[in-house]
Amino acid sequence: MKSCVIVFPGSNCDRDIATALEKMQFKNKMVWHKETALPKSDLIVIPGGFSYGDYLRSGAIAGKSIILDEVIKAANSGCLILGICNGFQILTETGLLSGTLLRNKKLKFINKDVNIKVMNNKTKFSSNYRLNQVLKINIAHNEGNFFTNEKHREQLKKEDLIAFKYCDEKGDISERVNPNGAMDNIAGIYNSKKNILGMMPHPERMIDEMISNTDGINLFKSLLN
Amino acid sequence: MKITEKIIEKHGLKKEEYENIKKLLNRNPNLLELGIFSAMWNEHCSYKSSKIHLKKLPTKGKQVIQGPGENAGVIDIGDDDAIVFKIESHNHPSYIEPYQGASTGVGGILRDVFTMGARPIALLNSIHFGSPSHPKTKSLLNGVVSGIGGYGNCIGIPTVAGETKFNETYNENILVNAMAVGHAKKNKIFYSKAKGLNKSVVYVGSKTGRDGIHGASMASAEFDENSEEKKPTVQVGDPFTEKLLLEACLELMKDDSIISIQDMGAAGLTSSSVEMASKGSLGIELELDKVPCREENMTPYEMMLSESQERMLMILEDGKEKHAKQIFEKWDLDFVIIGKTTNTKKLTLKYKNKIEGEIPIDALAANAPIYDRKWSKKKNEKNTIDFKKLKKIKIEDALIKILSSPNHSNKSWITDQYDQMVMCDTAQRSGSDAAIIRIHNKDKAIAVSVDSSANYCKSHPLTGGKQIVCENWRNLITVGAKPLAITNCLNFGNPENEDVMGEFAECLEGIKKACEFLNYPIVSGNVSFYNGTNKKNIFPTPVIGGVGLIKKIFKPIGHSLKKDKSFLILIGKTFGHLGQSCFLQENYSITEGKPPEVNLTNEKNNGEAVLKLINENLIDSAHDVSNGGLLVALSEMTISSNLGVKIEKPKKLNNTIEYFFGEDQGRYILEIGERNFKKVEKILKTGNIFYEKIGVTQQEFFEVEGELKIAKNDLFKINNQWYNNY
Amino acid sequence: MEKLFQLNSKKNKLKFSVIVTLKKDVLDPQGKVVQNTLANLGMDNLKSIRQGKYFEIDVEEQDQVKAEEKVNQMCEKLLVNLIIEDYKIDKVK
Amino acid sequence: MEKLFQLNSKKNKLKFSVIVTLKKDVLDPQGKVVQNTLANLGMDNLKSIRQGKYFEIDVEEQDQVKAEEKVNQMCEKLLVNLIIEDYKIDKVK
Ligand SMILES: Nc1ncnc2c1ncn2[C@@H]1O[C@H](COP(=O)(O)OP(=O)(O)O)[C@@H](O)[C@H]1O
Ligand SMILES: [Mg+2]
Repeated sequence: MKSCVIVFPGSNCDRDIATALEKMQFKNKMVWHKETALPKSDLIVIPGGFSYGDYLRSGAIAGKSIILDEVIKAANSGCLILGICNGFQILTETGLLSGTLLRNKKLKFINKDVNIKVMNNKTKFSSNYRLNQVLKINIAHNEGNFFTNEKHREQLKKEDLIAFKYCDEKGDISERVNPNGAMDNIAGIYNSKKNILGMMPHPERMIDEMISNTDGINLFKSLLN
Repeated sequence: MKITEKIIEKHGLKKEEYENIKKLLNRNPNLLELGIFSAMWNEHCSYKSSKIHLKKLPTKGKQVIQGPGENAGVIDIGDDDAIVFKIESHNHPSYIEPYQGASTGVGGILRDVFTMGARPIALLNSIHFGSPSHPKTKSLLNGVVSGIGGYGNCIGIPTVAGETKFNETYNENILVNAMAVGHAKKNKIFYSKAKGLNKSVVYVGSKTGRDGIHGASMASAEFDENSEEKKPTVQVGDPFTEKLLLEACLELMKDDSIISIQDMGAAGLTSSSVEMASKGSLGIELELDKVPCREENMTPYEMMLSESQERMLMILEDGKEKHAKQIFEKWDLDFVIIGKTTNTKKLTLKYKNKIEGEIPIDALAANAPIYDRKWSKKKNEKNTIDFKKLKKIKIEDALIKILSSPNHSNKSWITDQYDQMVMCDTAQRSGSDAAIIRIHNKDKAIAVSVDSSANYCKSHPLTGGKQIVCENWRNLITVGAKPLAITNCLNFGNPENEDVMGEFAECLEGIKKACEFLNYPIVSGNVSFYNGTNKKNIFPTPVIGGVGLIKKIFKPIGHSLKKDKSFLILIGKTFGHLGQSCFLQENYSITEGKPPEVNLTNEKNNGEAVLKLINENLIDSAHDVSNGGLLVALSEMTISSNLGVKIEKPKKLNNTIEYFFGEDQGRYILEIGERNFKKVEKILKTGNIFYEKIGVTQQEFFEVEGELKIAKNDLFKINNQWYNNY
Repeated sequence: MEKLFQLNSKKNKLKFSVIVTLKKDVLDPQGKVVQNTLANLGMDNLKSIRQGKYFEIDVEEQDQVKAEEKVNQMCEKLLVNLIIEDYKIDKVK
Repeated sequence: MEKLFQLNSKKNKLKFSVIVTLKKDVLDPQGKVVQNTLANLGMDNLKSIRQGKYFEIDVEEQDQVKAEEKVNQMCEKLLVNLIIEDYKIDKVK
């Protein structure tokens, strides 16, 4: 399986996701944002970090780069796209995903391991998980407070486009375990064709027992299927 | 422009120093030259009050590749790997503007590390605030923590450890010390020494603005009344640009283009160019018209003294300029050749085709003043505490008081604001005695910790100096790392005060003794004097940052309890020393008394024994016993895990308070599975190590037989409420 | 009665805007990046752009002078970092 | 001649301000926290506060209509996220 990771000035989880992809046997290439063509890939990853310092709005400036035109083309032709953290923010800025990520409700950066629940295990990204499986994944962001309009909110529910929700160890979803104020505890969503996934938690940080746990591995394994 | 006495004074120069400048120049300096002297001769750059004491510190060892004197220290961790690290203070700027002060502090120390060719892999910090009830403390704490996080998170380097303390001695002068640790290839270290004539001197990074030109602004307001008043401007950190600078530098460092490289820190362009030239016994000529400026009409004076962040100076090999420029342009950074090396041994500054200033390099560096300041020995405090007169207190109440106090509350309110996981090599995050960072793509790791004990140092500087080195050493040992070397940040009051200078000299003596005994050399550091107000100096607060090596990491060992029904043993003798203890401070507000003795022989033997046990995989968790004593250490082990403990009543000491809260040094608590206990005993007996079995782990409860029994979850709550309610 | 009450409550509220900008000579990293991006997007005759904050504040107070004093206090106590920022209060009609 | 040139160059620059605010129905976490904090600081008659962004833009252009059109483009292309934000352009004298 071929993958590529788009690198913007200020991306800082690019090496982490590349390491994870290689460990999971993807053939990965890094793509500098000034390039005008993408290598042939089955999966395009937009990594986490602070592209352009998160200045203006997180993801806004990266969303305007030329390489994004190519990503949009690839997305429209069905290529799998994964945006993690800042990558998720970039996807919403370009309109590949609807909704937006506002400041965390307490206005503080949050880094911790949180529980999230697999809400749909019938996608290319999640087939190796059980439905309603509870994962423990690290989050690290300033702006992870997912927000969208009522129409899109309904669509997310109706078309089963919510990928993950914040929950407790047992899988209960409540405001108490909502780390950032996200609407309906949403931690990640798909587009309606389900070839694009944007998520705030960092699966690439959870593939190594020594460092954390291995709850992120099945996301990559699903993609390899 | 006439140099008046006022102007000299505003530049922080003493009369004698000015006379000395005239002698070295054989003439009067002009304003630009005066500014340069004042920058190079101030305490921060010249170390004029501390140099003769620092010279005594042990800085050598088999593991040391580069000791003090470069941008950062470098140690050998085997194979072709080296670790580059240093700590630095940003106290005064952080008090004025906590967010920007702290964040530029982090930015500055990172540049020190990556100028040497290392990729930064971890950040640490030691932050000290005034009393929590002081009106400024809360916003300072908030600003500093978000500033540290703001920079580290954005640039993408994990902030993995630190310490946070409150004490009214810092009411008017907080401490913000930041430490950075980087990884480099042993044969790819870059130094600041200039070499070769007529080589290009290159400016890279951000543009120069009027940031932090204090002397300048004050001086100009004085003698240039018609001009618009120039307020000293605060430096604003730009972690995004630093990330670009980091990547661009590391990219250029892949080949041999760079002869010498130096970040522009304090005194910016001045100190970086002088340092390069001085180390290489060369001269440097700069054409200031070429300096990239952010504001209009900047004068040579402002350009030379600006402390704008995210800038570097490099000397390049002939013919490499184009290649280097391409790299910096790829990263959207300025790259300008602003001068060349010369054989004049002078700093020559040209502007608009005129020489605006010319100073012999030696006058600025080698001939800078050095003072052997008067100092007086600390008088021994008599142990005046009459315990019989103290109101009786229950162990449980005393423990709760300590665990819920600002100084001992759980710090996750802080550490959750730092990205600790980015780079995916953090094997142990904040919360244990030391953080563990794996070397990327290898199975070895380093452990890092920063420590200080201002109360001990205030009461008995010599013992305090020894103690912090030992505590730092212990913190690395408990996670299974062999301590290799340290960096230190010496935060003290006014060195012109004999008592302060005495504290400095004696603390350093203590640090020296401990480092020598433990073979734990100092490879880098920083001195920050003049902390405090006119009349009140802060407590002496040396901060030690240590790095240790875990040769092969299987599973990170921390202080959270692992298994039910394990044995708990205490290594080291308990005498029940309560002087300077947090038991007395938190419960009785007593701050008198002597700190516990430090016995270096015991420290070394106990530490090495614990390390051996961990290396042989006989230990499930480990924690050193320090501030707060045995019961606090046991609480911390409980709170960070899913298990409780059941502790036996002490057999020998009849005063349980002394036993449970005494702060005797050189002690560790170890969790050992029953099946390993025999092996452990054997090793300890052969090593002649004092140990006692103190209890076992259990489910649910934190218990001391016949004294107290608290549900584990309640203990957690007690320890976790303060920050959330503050 | 009902009507009177409404009238009062309307009168009771005054609206202000606060504009917070970085002081001259203070580095504006955001503005710099935004300016470069706009230039790259082909907005060539952009001379300079600086970014600041904007607040819209409703105060329950009839007296305009008093109300403005309140807003000023909010600025000094929280909204503005006086060391690096300037601010300007305006009444919104 | 010298003078004329200066005059022209002055004319060439037009200054605009842009205020960007979150749409009414979009949650404003920042405004909310600020409001609570101000209330805790004793600013009791604060009714509501919303936070936005402010830009000061200099455009090299003589024609005010054209210049404003430029600024409008900047807003639509980058400065404003039209899905969640509103904006208002003003000429600064
Ligand atoms: N400002 C801070 N930044 C990062 N980590 C911190 C900070 N303050 C405290 N910590 C972490 O909290 C834990 C407890 O700190 P401390 O009580 O000082 O530990 P110790 O006594 O073992 O030195 C440590 O893991 C430390 O790294
Ligand atoms: Mg410890």
